[in-house]
Order: sequence, then C-alpha cells, then structure tokens
Amino acid sequence: MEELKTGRGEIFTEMDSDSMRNYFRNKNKKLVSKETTVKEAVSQYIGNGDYIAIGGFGGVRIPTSVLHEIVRQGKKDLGFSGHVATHDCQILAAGKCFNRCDAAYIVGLEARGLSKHARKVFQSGDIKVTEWSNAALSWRFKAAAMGVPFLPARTMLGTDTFEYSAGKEILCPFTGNKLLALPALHPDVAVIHVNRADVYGNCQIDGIIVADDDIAKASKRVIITTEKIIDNEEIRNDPGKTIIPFWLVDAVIEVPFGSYPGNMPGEYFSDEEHLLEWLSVENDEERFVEFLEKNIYSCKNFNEYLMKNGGIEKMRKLRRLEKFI
Amino acid sequence: MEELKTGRGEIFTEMDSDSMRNYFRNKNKKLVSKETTVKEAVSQYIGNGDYIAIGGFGGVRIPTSVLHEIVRQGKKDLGFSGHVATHDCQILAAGKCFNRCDAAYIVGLEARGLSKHARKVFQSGDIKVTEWSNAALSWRFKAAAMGVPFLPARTMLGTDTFEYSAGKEILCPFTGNKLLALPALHPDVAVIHVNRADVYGNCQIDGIIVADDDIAKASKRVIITTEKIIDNEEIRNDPGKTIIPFWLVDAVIEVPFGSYPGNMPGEYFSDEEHLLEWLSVENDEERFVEFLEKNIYSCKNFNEYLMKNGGIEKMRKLRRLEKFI
Amino acid sequence: MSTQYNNMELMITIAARNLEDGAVVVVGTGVPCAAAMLAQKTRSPNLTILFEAGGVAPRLPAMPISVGDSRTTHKGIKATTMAEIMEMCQAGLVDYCFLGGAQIDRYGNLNSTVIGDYYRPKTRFPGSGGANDLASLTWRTLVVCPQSPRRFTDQIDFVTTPGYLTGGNAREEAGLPKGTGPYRVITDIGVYGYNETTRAMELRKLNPGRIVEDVNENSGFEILIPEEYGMVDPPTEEELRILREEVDPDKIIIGRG
Amino acid sequence: MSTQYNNMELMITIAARNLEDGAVVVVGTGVPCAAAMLAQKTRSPNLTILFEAGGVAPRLPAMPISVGDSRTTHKGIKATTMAEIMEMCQAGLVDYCFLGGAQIDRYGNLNSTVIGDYYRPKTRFPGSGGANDLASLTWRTLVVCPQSPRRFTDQIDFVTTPGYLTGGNAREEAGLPKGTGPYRVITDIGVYGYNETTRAMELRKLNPGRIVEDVNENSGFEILIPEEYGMVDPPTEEELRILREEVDPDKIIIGRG
Repeated sequence: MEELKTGRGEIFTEMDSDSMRNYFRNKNKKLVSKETTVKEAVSQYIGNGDYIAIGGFGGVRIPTSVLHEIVRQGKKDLGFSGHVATHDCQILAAGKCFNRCDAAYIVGLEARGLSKHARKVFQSGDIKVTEWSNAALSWRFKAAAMGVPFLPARTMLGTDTFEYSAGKEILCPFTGNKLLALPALHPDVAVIHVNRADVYGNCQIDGIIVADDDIAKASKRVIITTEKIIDNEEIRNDPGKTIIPFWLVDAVIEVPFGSYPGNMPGEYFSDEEHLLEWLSVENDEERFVEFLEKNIYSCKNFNEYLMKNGGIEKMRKLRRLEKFI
Repeated sequence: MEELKTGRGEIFTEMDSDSMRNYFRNKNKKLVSKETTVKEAVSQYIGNGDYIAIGGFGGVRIPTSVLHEIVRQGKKDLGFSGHVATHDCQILAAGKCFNRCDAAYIVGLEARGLSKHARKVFQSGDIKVTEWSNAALSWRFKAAAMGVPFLPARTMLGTDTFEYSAGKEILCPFTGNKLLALPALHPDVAVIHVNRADVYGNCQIDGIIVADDDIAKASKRVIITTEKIIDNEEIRNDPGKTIIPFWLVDAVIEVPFGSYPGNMPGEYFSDEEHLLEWLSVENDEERFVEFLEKNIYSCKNFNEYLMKNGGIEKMRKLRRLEKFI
Repeated sequence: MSTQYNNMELMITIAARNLEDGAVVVVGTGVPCAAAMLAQKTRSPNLTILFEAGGVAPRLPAMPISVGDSRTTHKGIKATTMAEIMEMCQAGLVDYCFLGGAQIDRYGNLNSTVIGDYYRPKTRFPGSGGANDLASLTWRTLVVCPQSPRRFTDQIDFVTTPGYLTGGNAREEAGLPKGTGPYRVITDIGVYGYNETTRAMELRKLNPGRIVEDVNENSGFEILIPEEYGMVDPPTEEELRILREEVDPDKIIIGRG
Repeated sequence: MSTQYNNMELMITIAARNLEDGAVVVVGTGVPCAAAMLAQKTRSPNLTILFEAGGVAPRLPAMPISVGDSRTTHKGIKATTMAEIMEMCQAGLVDYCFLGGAQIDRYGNLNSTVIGDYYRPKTRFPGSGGANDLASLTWRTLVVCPQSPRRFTDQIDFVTTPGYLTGGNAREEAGLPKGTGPYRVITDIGVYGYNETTRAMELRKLNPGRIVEDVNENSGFEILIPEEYGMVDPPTEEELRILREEVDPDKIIIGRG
C-alpha cells in the first residue's frame, strides 16, 4: 500500500480532547452577568502568546474594538487563524501582534486589494505559517466544537496547500478511499461581534454565521462584543435564534458600531473610503505611523475612533447604505 | 498493538460518497413547485424495499399523514432508522411495512410505555436490526450530510451496543487515541413534517430540529408535509430561518395538523388519550385490527382520520393545550 | 419522623441533592426531570437543564411527556439539534446525566436492549436511545431506580450503556473519555457509589428506616459495604412541599411511588 | 461587428453562457458574480448562486464587495455558515465554481499563495481561501483571467488549488472526488478545455478577432490546438445591454476591461 502523507506544517494549538474536556468542565456555567469593558476584557482574557480566533468574515461583523485594544495594549506573539482574515489581519499586522498563523486567506482585502503592510510582515520570514483552506479551518473548528480530535474531508489532497498544512492523509475505515484528516483547532480565545446579546452571553446573529457557532465552542475563552445588550426575556422568546449560549462566554461588552469600518449585516454597511485610506497609507511608512497614532494609539476607546472618522453623521450614512441598498 | 474491533451489524445503506455525489448532481435544482398530494408522493417516491428516515422525534413533529399512507398503500420490506422512533415506529409496525432497522430507540413511546405490537414484530426474529445510540445515528446522518463516508466519535465504545452495531474502532491519526468510526447513513427517502414551507420546499421549523437538517441532506429523496404553505417572499424575508432548502426537496404537501396525534411545537400538543388508546388496543388482536381499519385502512385521507378523532373541536383543544401550557 | 413520603418522593429528593448549583445536567422525562426541577427550586437555581432531543435550559411549565416535546424549549435559552446536545456532552460541558435500565451490574453497566438471545430476544426493550451517549460522554452518570435482585444482576444480558465495563481501568482503555463514569445509584434502599480501584458498586448511604442487610438482600451481586457509610437525611418538609406543590402537582411521577 | 465591447465584457459574457439553467454555482466578487448575474438575467433564470461565506440564492441588489457582505444574503433563501456551503460542495450538489490565480499551469493547477521560496517568499498572496475547496469539491472549475505567458506557466511556484495535478488520473488518485476537475479557462484570447486523456489544456474556441497563433504566443506552456475548434460568438446587443444597465451599471467590473 502506498504511504500516506503528512503535511509539514505545525499544529499551534492543543490537540488532546481529554485536556480540553477538563478545561470545559471547569468553566463557570452559572447564569451570571459578564458585562465588562473592552479594555478590561483584553487585559484579563488575552495574554501574550495566546492563540486567538476572530469571528465574522474579515471585513464583515468583525470585533474591531477588541482588535484595536489588542494593538493598543501591545499584545505580542499571538497566534491566529486566518480564516478569511482581511481587515482584522491588517489591524493585527499593524500592531505586529502575532508570530504564527493558520492561514487560509491572509494579507488581502478581497476585491479591495492587498495590504502592503500585512504582506511585508508575512514576507519577513518572522511569522510561522501553516497553510489551510477555508473549509479546512471551518472543519477544524467544527471538530473542536464536536469534541473530537479530527474530522475527515475530501479537500486539499494532492496540492502544496496540503504539503504545507498539518493535515494527514488517511484511508476511510469503511470504503478504503483516501481522505484528508483535519486536526481539531482549539483557540485560547475567541473574539466575536454579534447583533444582540444578553448580559449572560446568549447571542443572536443576523445574516451569515461564518464559523462563529463553532469558534465559540472550540475556544477556551470567549469575548463577545454586541451592537446592543438585550434582555434575557428576548432570548427566551425565540430560543431557535440563539447561536452562542451563555456558558461558553466569558465577557460581554456593548459596542455600538463595533464592526466599523466593516459591514454589520442588518445594521450598517462597510466604510469603503476608510478602508481604502488604510490601504493607501500603508504605501508610506510615515503616513502609516501617523494614521495608526491617530486611529488607534491615541484613542482612549473605540468611540473616539468612531468620532474621528465621521461620528454619528457617518454612522447614519452607513446605516442608510445598509438599509436601502 | 491491540486489534481494533468492528461491530457485527449490517450497514443497510449506500456508503460510497462518490455514488451519492453522482446522485445529488442529477437532482433537479430548479426553483419549481413541488406541491402534490400525500397519496401521490408516497406512490411516486417510496418504493418497496426503500430505506426511509422519519423526521421529528417519534411523537413530536412527525409526518403522520405520510406514515398512514405508507401503511394504506401496503409498502413492504422498508428499512428505517429508529432514531427515537416511537409512534412512527408503532404505525409502521402496525402495517408490517419494514424488514430492517437501524435501532437506537424503538418499540417504546417514552413515558407512555411500550408498544406491545411493535415489540412482537421485533421479537419475531424477522427483522434485521443493527444497534446504535441516538448520537451515533445523528452523527451518521451528519457524515452523510457533510459528504464524508464516516465521522469519528467517542461514544458506544466497550459495549454490546457497539458489538451489534456496524461501527468500527479506529485510532486517531493525530493523538493515537481510540475512537469510534460511524459510517455515513444515506436513506433513500426522508419524510419530514415542518411548520412552514413554500411550494418549492424551503422549510422553516419552530422548536427543536432534532436531526432533520442533516436527514434532508443525507437522503436521496425528500418528502415534506407542512402545517401551512407560505409565500416564497416570507422565506426570503428571514433567510436565517430556512432549515431545509428547496433543492433537497422532491414533494411538498400542505397537511394541517399533520403531526397529530403527535405534538407540533408552537401549534398543538399531543393527543395523549388517542396515543393511550392505541397502546391499549394492541393488547387485543381483534380490537387492534378494528382500530387500524377505522383509523387507517378505511380512511381515504388524513382529514378523515382527524374527523374520526374529534375533528376541529379536538384540534382546538390541542391548540389550547399547546398555547396555554 | 413526622413527615410521610413515599419511595418515589425519597429518591427524587436524594437525586435533587446531588445536583449542585452551576452544574449542567441532561435529563429524561419522569424522575430525572422532577429531580432537576426540585434542585432548581431549592439549592441549585443555576442548574442548567438539557434535553437530548435539543431543548436547552427551558423554564419548564409542566412535566414533559417526551424529551422532545414543546415543553422542553418553553422560554428556553436555545432550541437545537440532538447532535448539538450530544456534542456538548462530548466536549466535556455536561456534568451529569440520569439513567435507568432493566438491569444494572456491579460496575454500573446498564441493559435496556434485550432479555435473552439478541437475535431471538425474549423481550425487546427500546435500546440505547441516548443512554449510551450520555453515560459515555457526560462526566457523571446518576442512576435512579427501585432496587431488586432481578434488576441488580451480574447476569446482565446486554451491555447497552457503559458503566465501568469490566472494572478497574477498562472504561478508559475502551477509549471512553478520561475521568467519566458512573457516580451514584439512588434506590429505595440506599445510595451507592463505586470503589476507586475496582470500580465495583459500594454503599455510600442508607436510606431512612433501612438496615444494612437490606442492601444485599435486594441485589443479585454483592454490593461492597465499607466500614463507614452515611445515612440519608429524610426529605425536609420544604423539599416535599415544593415537590408536591410546584414540581409535580398532578402527581404524575410521585403518584407512582 | 457593429457593437463595441471590451475584454472584460467579453469574458463575462462567455462565462455567463457556460452557466446553464438549473445549475448551482459558487461565485466570488467581481467577474464571477457579474457572470452569474448576467446568466440569471438571460438564459438561466433558475441559476442558484452561492457565496462561500454562507449566502445562498440572494436577489443581489448590487455587486457584493465581500463574499460575506450583507448583499450576499439580501432576500436570500438561506443565510448560513461557511462549513454548510462547503459541505454542499462536498456532497456533490454544486456544479460550478469560478476561480482566478496568479499562475495557472497546463493541468489547470492554480497558485494564489507565494511567488518564490515558501519560507522566504518574494511575494505572499492570500493563499487558498476557499479556492482549493471549491476546485476540489464542485463538479467543474471555471477559470476566468486575462492571458499572459507569466500567468500561464509550467513553472508554477505553489499548487494552491488542484487542477488535474500531474495530469492523467492523478487527481482521482490523490483522493479528490471522482468526475470533478477543471472545465473551462476563459481568457481575452480564447476558451480552453482539457484533453480527455492527458488532461492538458487545449483550445476549444477562439475569441472574435483572434487568430490561433495568439493562443501560444500568450502562454508559457504549449496549449494543444486540436484540428477542430470553434469561434466564440461575440456578445449580443442584448447581453451587453443587460450587463451594462442591470448587472454592473456603475461599471465597477466592466470598467476595468
């Protein structure tokens, strides 16, 4: 029988289901308020060296306030999953916050172009990268969420994406066919922005879920930012709509416009001008430093960033763009 | 290294992912009306010898009208998945419709007791049974829905349930730990009752989903009965609520009170009197024959069955029981 | 003892006391559900109740008849799939499950599949349902059932649901998650645990009014009697009041005792 | 030829004609999305459009900027997870995907990861994203891109996304689903398919105004020229009108041509 191959990439996170079970056993599962501030949540739940997973889709429903705070607090040596990481990757690259990455989609902003700075960071050779595809990262989170150490799949086989991944070829125990085995991915921290949450962490999401149901289950700690806090009764009036349940969640922060400059389905569209400005200033080191100083380092909080970029009037425009497409 | 075990049970359904892919490739994916009658759907989509999966949870959100029609049309040699099969199993047993079963929960009606007739059928030795657990059947459907030939799990190991299943022990390719491999389960036909569907087969379900999202994807053909037909615009106004999308569906039939005497979440509670009557008549062969003649064989359709059991007045009572618990 | 109660009321009360505040428990209909409701209304308001069919943390308006009926999601936190509940268990998030069975052996293995030969059974029972999964995947299995030598037997016809299998480390060696297993058996006679080494059933506490001889007179295998064991405190008036007035006012469960 | 059009308009029109009524296609932003919209508004009203991030069959009100933005679920049939879209592909339900890439080789393999050494890349591109999955799991891969010898090369630095791999049966032997693979490459010069045996790229049709010599003058590897090949019909006035007025009135995509 031909030899089955293993990707040469590194697995950055805990693989042992039993260790993770012990961790989840000891999480506090009482229905208690987890309201806090972005500053406090980042300081308390994200340590240097942690591996983080970011909810949403790069420039859609992203937890921008937390990403800025990570940069502001100067977190270092983070790992992260680049599961269509676009503007989120760009922010973390701006702060030089990470040193390893599970990459499916990085350094680009989809149709908007590529981030010069993020590319520079990844081309420096200082970042350990393991390659995956989008489905592979989705299924790695799903394996973790299900409590199994791997899931089989039929993608990536035969390519260099496999060769530089940490996947393994296996044979199906029933059919004998070749399959890809994807190892579970358990981040230390998930950071997810949602449309609505109660103070306990029960979350509702409008529009696509991307992988956030599974990311929340896969991660040791979960930080939620939400467009608005709602009463627990609202959650209980429509239990079919709860995507993330309270026992997974460690911190809840109400951050209106918290996905800005990203799109927030049902709430506001992306600020394409600001995103293009960001891409543009990356072409000039000096302007980029000033830009970051203005938009992140000098801001005491996320509201200040919003105010500097048009405040209520801009938000009103983005809301109209979303509502009257 | 110790030898890895294989259950001695039989796999009743197609295992090869590529064969199933070919099947799904050729399904009609046009947005066309699939409205039909129960009689027509059973005649056209369920053949003798087919393997069927029944949606809902035994006595909750079950497609009773289709089950009665299967009995009325005298379908034979069916296989079915007993994934908490309670009243649904009891109906099919009454018609002696099946000769094989993937069993997780059969012959009982939960707190209501055991079905004497269903037990007799299973004790006859004429039925091929392969044992599973509820989670195992859920995950077998999920494997099929995902398009992979198996999923790993950590249940059933070390027990006779495993020994009489068709599962296999495997070692995790990453951790080396022992796991259970569950083969994908692709039924020939799924029959599912839902709260709302449009004529194309886009379905909304209130309350628990059980495994119906995965069953619909796993099955070659899908028959939907629905409390009511809604306009496609209603589906499009809340895309997050669509559990089963149209391209999976072959037949749609509006059957109000279609889960009777089962519970329909949000609509009506179960008719416990009628279910107890059914259990009781099974104690007397003659009364049971009369009961089936009255409630199934002599009924030209499901409405006649409802009329014989209290009609609109009874339905009103069950609605009140559900709405004012 | 001034307050009267029946065996069912006693067992439900003992079971409720085993569910600490903040725990997560998967329950079935009947006794487990009554015990969880009683626990919530007494010492464990933060007990999260799950139903294997998909109901999560409902405000139970009445006893469910099915573990999937609409009561199990009434004002709940989530209404989901069976797979998702089982995956929560598999991920280690669920502390307790409650099971019963036609037979139980000294290692806590349960039979709910067949009596007699598997292929020509004398009696066919429903099978595992979710029992095998819950016992495999939650941290601690609680069994509540009346005790008799027929039910407590080492001649178990079929291991539907894993206890400690053949004892010792057998459970972990079979591949089941580390640190899980049978925890307590609550009967009309006493409360049993399992020996830390052999994993055989042993007495933890005797029920009020019982003597130690009752234990093995009502078991087909020998239940270990340690030198020290406790006595169960009888149900308090408050426990009984809540059980009778709030948990099961129609006496659907406690009426069977 | 009375009607003027640019290369972008031509490629979108050809791509749209490849999407038959009743098919299911996963698209990205830009050209693929424009092609799918044009197909829906011309011969394929029953074309089901999916976006890999979770959007299913929207009524697209405008061109999405991200494959996950809210336009991708506007009046859609379903808003779901990336995993669910990928699982639909894996289950065999999806007919087409549309891809691009910095490099493509004769067997339709695509590179969108790095130019140069992997560990010290000259240029880092985004990586697979969903491209590897879609090319692995949907039935037919369509590639749309302008043609040049730099892009059409057998010195591909990294196989991000599988075509026919090393040709012949290599794709199936690698374990990828049977019967899948690259289908058409649509460029400003012509439309290419793949030889049934060797799986190397070969000419199917020449674009209007092109001569056969253009094919290999603009490719780093030899594209097979069969004895018989067709000519692409130029875009009709109706196709151009719908593309310009209804699909991309702001000329976001066709303005690049």
